[in-house]
Amino acid sequence: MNAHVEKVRARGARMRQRWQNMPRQVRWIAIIALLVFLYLLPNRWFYINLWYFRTMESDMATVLFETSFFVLLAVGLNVVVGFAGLLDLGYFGFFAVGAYTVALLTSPESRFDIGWPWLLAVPAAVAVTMLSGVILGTPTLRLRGDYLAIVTLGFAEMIRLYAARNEGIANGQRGIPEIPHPVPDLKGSDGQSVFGVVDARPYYWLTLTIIIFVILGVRNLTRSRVGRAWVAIREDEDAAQIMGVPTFKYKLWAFAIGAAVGGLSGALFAGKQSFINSDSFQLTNSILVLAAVILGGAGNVYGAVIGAFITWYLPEWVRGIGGALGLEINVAEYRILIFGAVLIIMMIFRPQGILPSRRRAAEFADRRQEAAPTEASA
Amino acid sequence: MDFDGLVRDFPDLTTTGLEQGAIYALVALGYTLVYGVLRLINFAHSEVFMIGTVAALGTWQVMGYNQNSSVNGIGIILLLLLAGLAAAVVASTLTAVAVERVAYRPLRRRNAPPLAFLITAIGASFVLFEAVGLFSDDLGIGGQRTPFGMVDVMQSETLVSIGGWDITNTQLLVILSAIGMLVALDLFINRSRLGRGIRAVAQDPDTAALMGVNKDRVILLVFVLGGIMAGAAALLWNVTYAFSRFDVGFLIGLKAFSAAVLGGIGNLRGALVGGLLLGVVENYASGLFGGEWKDFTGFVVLIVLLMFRPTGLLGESLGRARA
Amino acid sequence: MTDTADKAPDTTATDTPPPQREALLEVDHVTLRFGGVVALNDVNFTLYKGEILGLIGPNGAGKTTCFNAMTGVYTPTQGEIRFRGERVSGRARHKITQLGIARTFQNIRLFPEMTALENVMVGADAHHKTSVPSALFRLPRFWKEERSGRDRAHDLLRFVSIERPGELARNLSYGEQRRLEIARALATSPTLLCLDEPAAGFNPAEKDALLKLIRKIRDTGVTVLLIEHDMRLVMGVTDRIVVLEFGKKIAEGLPAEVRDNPAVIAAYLGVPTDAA
Amino acid sequence: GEDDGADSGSGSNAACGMKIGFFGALTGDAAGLGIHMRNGTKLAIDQYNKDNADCTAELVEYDSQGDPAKAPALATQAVGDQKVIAIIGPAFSGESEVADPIFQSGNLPTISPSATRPSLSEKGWSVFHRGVGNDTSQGPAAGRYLKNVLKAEKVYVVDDQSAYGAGLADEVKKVIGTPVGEDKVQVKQTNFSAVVTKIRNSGATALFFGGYYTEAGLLLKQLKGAGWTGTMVAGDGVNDANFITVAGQAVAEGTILTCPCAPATAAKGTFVTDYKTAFDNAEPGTYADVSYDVTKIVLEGLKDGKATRADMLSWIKAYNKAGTATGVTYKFESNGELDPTQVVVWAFKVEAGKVVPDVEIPKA
Amino acid sequence: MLLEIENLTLLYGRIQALHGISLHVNEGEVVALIGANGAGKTTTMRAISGLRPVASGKIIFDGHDVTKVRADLRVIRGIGQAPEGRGVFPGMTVQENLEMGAYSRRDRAGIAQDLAMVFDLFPRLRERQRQAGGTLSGGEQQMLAVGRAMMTRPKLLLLDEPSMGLAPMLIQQIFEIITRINEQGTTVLLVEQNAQQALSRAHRGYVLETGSIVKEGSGQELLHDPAVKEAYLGVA
Ligand SMILES: Nc1ncnc2c1ncn2[C@@H]1O[C@H](COP(=O)(O)OP(=O)(O)OP(=O)(O)O)[C@@H](O)[C@H]1O
Ligand SMILES: Nc1ncnc2c1ncn2[C@@H]1O[C@H](COP(=O)(O)OP(=O)(O)OP(=O)(O)O)[C@@H](O)[C@H]1O
Ligand SMILES: [Mg+2]
Ligand SMILES: [Mg+2]
Repeated sequence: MNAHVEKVRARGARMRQRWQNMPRQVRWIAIIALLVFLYLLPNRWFYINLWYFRTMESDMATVLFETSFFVLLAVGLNVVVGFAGLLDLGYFGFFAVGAYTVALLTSPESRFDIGWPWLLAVPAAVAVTMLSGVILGTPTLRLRGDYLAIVTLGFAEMIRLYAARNEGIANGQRGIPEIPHPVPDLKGSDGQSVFGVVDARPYYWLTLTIIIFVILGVRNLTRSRVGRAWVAIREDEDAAQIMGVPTFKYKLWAFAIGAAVGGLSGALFAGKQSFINSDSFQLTNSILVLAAVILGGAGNVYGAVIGAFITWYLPEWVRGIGGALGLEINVAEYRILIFGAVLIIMMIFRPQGILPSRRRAAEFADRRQEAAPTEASA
Repeated sequence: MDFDGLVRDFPDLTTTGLEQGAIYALVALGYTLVYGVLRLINFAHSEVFMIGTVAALGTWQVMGYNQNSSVNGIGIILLLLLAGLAAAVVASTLTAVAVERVAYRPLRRRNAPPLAFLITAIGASFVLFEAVGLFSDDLGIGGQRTPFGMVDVMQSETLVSIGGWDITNTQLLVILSAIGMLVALDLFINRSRLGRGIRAVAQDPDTAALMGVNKDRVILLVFVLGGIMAGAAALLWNVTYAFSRFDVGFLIGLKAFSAAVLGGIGNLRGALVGGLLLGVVENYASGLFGGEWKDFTGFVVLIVLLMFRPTGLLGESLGRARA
Repeated sequence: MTDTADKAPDTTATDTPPPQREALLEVDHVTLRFGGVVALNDVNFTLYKGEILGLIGPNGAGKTTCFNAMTGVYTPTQGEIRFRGERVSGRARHKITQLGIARTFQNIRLFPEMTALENVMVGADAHHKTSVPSALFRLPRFWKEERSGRDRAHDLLRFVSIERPGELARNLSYGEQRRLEIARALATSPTLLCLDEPAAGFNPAEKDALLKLIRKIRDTGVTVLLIEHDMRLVMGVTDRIVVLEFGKKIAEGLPAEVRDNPAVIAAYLGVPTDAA
Repeated sequence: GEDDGADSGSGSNAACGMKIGFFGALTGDAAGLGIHMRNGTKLAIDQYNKDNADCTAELVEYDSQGDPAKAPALATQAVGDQKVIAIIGPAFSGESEVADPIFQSGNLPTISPSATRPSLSEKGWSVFHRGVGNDTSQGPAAGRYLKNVLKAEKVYVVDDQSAYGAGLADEVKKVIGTPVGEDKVQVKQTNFSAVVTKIRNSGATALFFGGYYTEAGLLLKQLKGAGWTGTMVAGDGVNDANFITVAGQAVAEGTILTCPCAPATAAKGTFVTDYKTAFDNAEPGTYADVSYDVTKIVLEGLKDGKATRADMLSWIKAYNKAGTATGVTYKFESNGELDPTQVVVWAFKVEAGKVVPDVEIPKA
Repeated sequence: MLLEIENLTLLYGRIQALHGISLHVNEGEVVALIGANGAGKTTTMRAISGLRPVASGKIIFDGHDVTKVRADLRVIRGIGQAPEGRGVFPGMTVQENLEMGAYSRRDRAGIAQDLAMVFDLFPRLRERQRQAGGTLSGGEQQMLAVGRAMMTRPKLLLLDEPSMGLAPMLIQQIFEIITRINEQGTTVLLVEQNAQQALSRAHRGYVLETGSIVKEGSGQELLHDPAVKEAYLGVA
């Protein structure tokens, strides 16, 4: 019954093997080429040539920025769900906390009205979200599996419901306007602020850079004692405990790290958007992030990135594809339907996600190296 | 906070809360059954319910009854109730089975990890409610993405009134049906051979196969049972609110899922207790703090309760315990 | 951690403990009930440093339960368990491990999706200090501990003769999984290693290998508590034996004494001196 | 093929091949409102194209799903497309907050048929216009209706916590003084039993509801079901055929719906019948008529040869004519608000399943 | 021949666990399968009961090719198994667990009779009738697993290490029980580490080594085979 999954894994392993067999220089060149591509992508002169790939009915650079903060979210959630195995259905709640913290600290319209610059508010937002992760996690991380799922979902809903109150500090649907953009003093050659209203490219580049650093950090963590502890907890929490893993502490860390990344993403969003209200934090978004992580392959950072890209970019792309292909029907109207179907089909064909967890595939490689000489065990 | 109001409205808040809770409970049973056996949150179950409401509505429309009709005579009421029930149950069951076939079975065949099921379920949910939202006008049940009104099958009338506690006919119908269905289901699961098969698959699917249990059939059965309960809930919903919409499943699904967890997911009786409790708690919270705190309080109660009873009020039962 | 006041253990039984030996673990009149079932009934014995103590008894006698109480899974209803003079119950389980008690499980509890090597490294991590920041920024401590942990894990795998460190634990056969459990437990650098039926599923040849392994473990200075039904193994390796029946201690003493104890024969062994 | 002819004009000096954007929710939760507005705009453009087959205008839809987070990409896209000469929308205030700065920077004129948050006109956006009075015109009028026409002593006030609904409710409360009770509900809520109990037991004879039609319909139905006999008064968010669909004729009967618009009498055009013909016999929903009228402002500009955004902007600013569907005279103040003297608020009444004009609510 | 296996190969992903094994079990026999850890004994059992799909080869049971038949249908045809790791339903009581064994049977009287028989064989189980399976001790669970397999009334009973975790006295008993059920007409295929006991009670035996059968013969032959003695019986 395992056969299919193993086949998929084996295929992934083979691809990875081929990748690893390439000379180091080639690999570096490939990585650099990819990064260059990603940095060039939001330029009109560049993407205009990517005919079928670009979005037709919404601004490519803005969509890329939105995709990038979503990718960042997926990378953060992947720590919680993919590595530590804590099912978090309310991850967007942390995003909301991050965004609102920035809004409250910076906007002249907020009830605090202290008018911090965006840059100063970001670390504060990250700290506040991390703290909220700890506050939520401390009483609830003792819960197992799906109970945690409903608690996190409840948490996100509570934040949204509170934010929706007109009397609350979040101002309800009226929202908080006039959130400053990042570094308004940074002027381009035309004397305009680099981080302006229309041009989304700087925001995209900023987020992309942050994503790269976050990914490096997450990689470091997962290939360490911390990452092993997470996986052990995911596999068998009792046994992990008895093997000396302070499970609660590591779960809390996973939660806090995930929360911090979510808050960071929220802060970036608020800085670009310059207005937030309770409408932007619907529960569906939490579910979409989760879908992104699993679609990409839980436990694999790059999987999360690809999953998030598909989850956010695909519907925006589908919006314009009808017109581009000259179809009669209005594809945009069907895009959620199409997206739902795509989710089902993708999971059926790649149940492990698009890029299954790297760790498992690496073990496959290990086994191949060691299986041959010493097959006869015991 | 409005203590006087709460005291004044207490009887009504209780009965209407129980009525709402009974519907939560029936939908919650579907979550609990599937969870108990497959250890999966069936996200598409909310849509199973929604399709039921739409099917009953459609049937009534075909029979010539819409939101502007009035229904007179016990015979007609019974006829409408039965027709609606049949339609809702059939539609919900078919939907549940279709979800199992399309979104779950292929993954099971491939032995996919549990999280993958979550995603196909979410996908199925998107497809279902979007399809109803987009094509409701073609189906003749209402405008595109608009709310659907429908005939008020049972005018609510006060049946019993004891010292300020009024109980209406619809309330009685809803609450009694929910309890009745639960009792029947509970007996089925615990007493019948098939029920034992369900529990066996829930605890150890491989060994269950070694006992001669057909796993696929058991899983199908679970979805069918969930569908029937959701269909019944859909009918009761229609009778109570005479309203539906393509996205009506979302909120009730969320509530029902919370109710299932509140009572102890995987535990049938827990679903009933959780549903009823959630229903009244929400009402009391609205009465005490105001309507904007209704859902908020529901979640607070859920979280606090889980902190003290980590597996819900009644704990898990279909599920496996570890030695 | 050091108040190993050499108080003479209250010996109720017939044995003659070498008085100069240091008590490592004291099971002090422990009773444990599950509802109506009395799984442990006023059980009282002491484990001395450096010895191999056998814990035997019929099925359902309370052996595993006794282990669970020692490792903090259950809290005794009455009485207490002391490790180097310190109370065990009530502590967090990972603290108990860090204190120096390690165990294997009767029903194997590995991390199935981790490799054999990683399973052992998790055990080795019990005494590591790499924090989240030092892992995040790859500080020197990270490198040092990572390397030493890996080496240690490889050594241990070799020690228990598992030749495929990169194999997923769930893909190992039953016997390999059992040995992996031992390696993982050893990786936590325990002073006391508790083995719950480690030979279950082994053939006699493999049991012989296990016997040697247990001796080797003891020789590295680890005290061993062994639950086992295989008499040849128990008689061959233990220094002393405690026998439980229906949650009660019915005998304690040297292997030869226990083997010939009529109560033990009646309750457990069936035939006298059945060796295989 | 629409690219050629922007300036060829084909005889007259009309601007050809330009695009008019509709910005609002066409999918998602809020689509029920958005689709009708889009339809109003579409009707206007289709009619225009029929009359000017050789020099047409194109409708571009920007489906924001009503979510401010989705707005920037769409707004930026619109700004980048020079053919887009004006935007009908954004439909909601939240998305306006995000999209309008982008339209402003592209100097792309907008006329919103429905975003009623008062502060939108105070942000210094020269491109901003709205074709309806803001919350401060309708709310007080509804309050005056309750107080002076209905003469209700005991009024209960409920809102749905949306910016729109809460805004109206606040204005109403300013006029009527302390209500006998107040409560809040949530958008998408279906079970109103708690608030129903409260209203019934408060002895209120009138209810003001600030919010949209679905919740209004359900709330009223459950209220009447519980034996309440008072009158519900609500704003233009409820003034929609779907309200009666949800509540049912019998329940909806007698409900008062205010609207900052005048009754569409036959003399003012054939909007309702045209709409029904065009869209499968659907009743025009809330703001469909406003969308239709404000789209016509832009279309008339095109007809007049306004081929650049700047020209179109000055055309809109200078406009002064009554709309054929709403009867409102569209004349904008410099901040984009509809000239207050032009804002009339009427009370409509539900009678026999139809929304019929009741009285114009006096200004003071 | 009740069971015949021809050239069976089985893969776990890329690992080949069985390299074309062939064996047979005649009606009325007790056949023992012995081999070291990881030799593939359990894998063979799983293939026979249908829990793992095979890569190639044939399984013929009672004259029918069952290679592609679902596991639960094989039970109905008469293959019963007490699996490795016991597979007790943790949330069911002892009694319910035993009743699960009779899931595909309809003869109420026979079921009641067998239940009584199992309780007689394992009095401990009768004592614990109402205890949840998951809270039994290891040995108690083993008794339950064997008893439950007997409740299926199989033609062919597959026992995967039935003596594992049992106290010495019970080991003796369980082998006696195996002989007894065999005498009552049940054919038994037995995987055992306790090769001494297994071979001395089996009519025939096979020795499995890294996925291949390396030896077969009567129980006594194998028992006295020096290579077998050295590898599996332990040098006493
Ligand atoms: N959680 C529990 N609830 C109820 N009874 C329990 C529980 N855990 C163990 N028991 C009972 O306590 C007794 C002792 O069990 P334990 O597992 O300690 O036995 P054991 O000596 O390890 O036996 P074995 O050799 O069969 O493994 C058994 O009768 C068992 O059924
Ligand atoms: N699910 C699995 N996936 C991959 N490999 C497996 C799996 N199960 C078993 N194996 C491998 O197949 C081989 C045979 O295993 P099997 O469990 O059949 O051995 P066994 O003879 O029963 O051993 P033991 O006496 O230890 O139970 C072993 O090398 C094992 O590692
Ligand atoms: Mg035990
Ligand atoms: Mg085996």
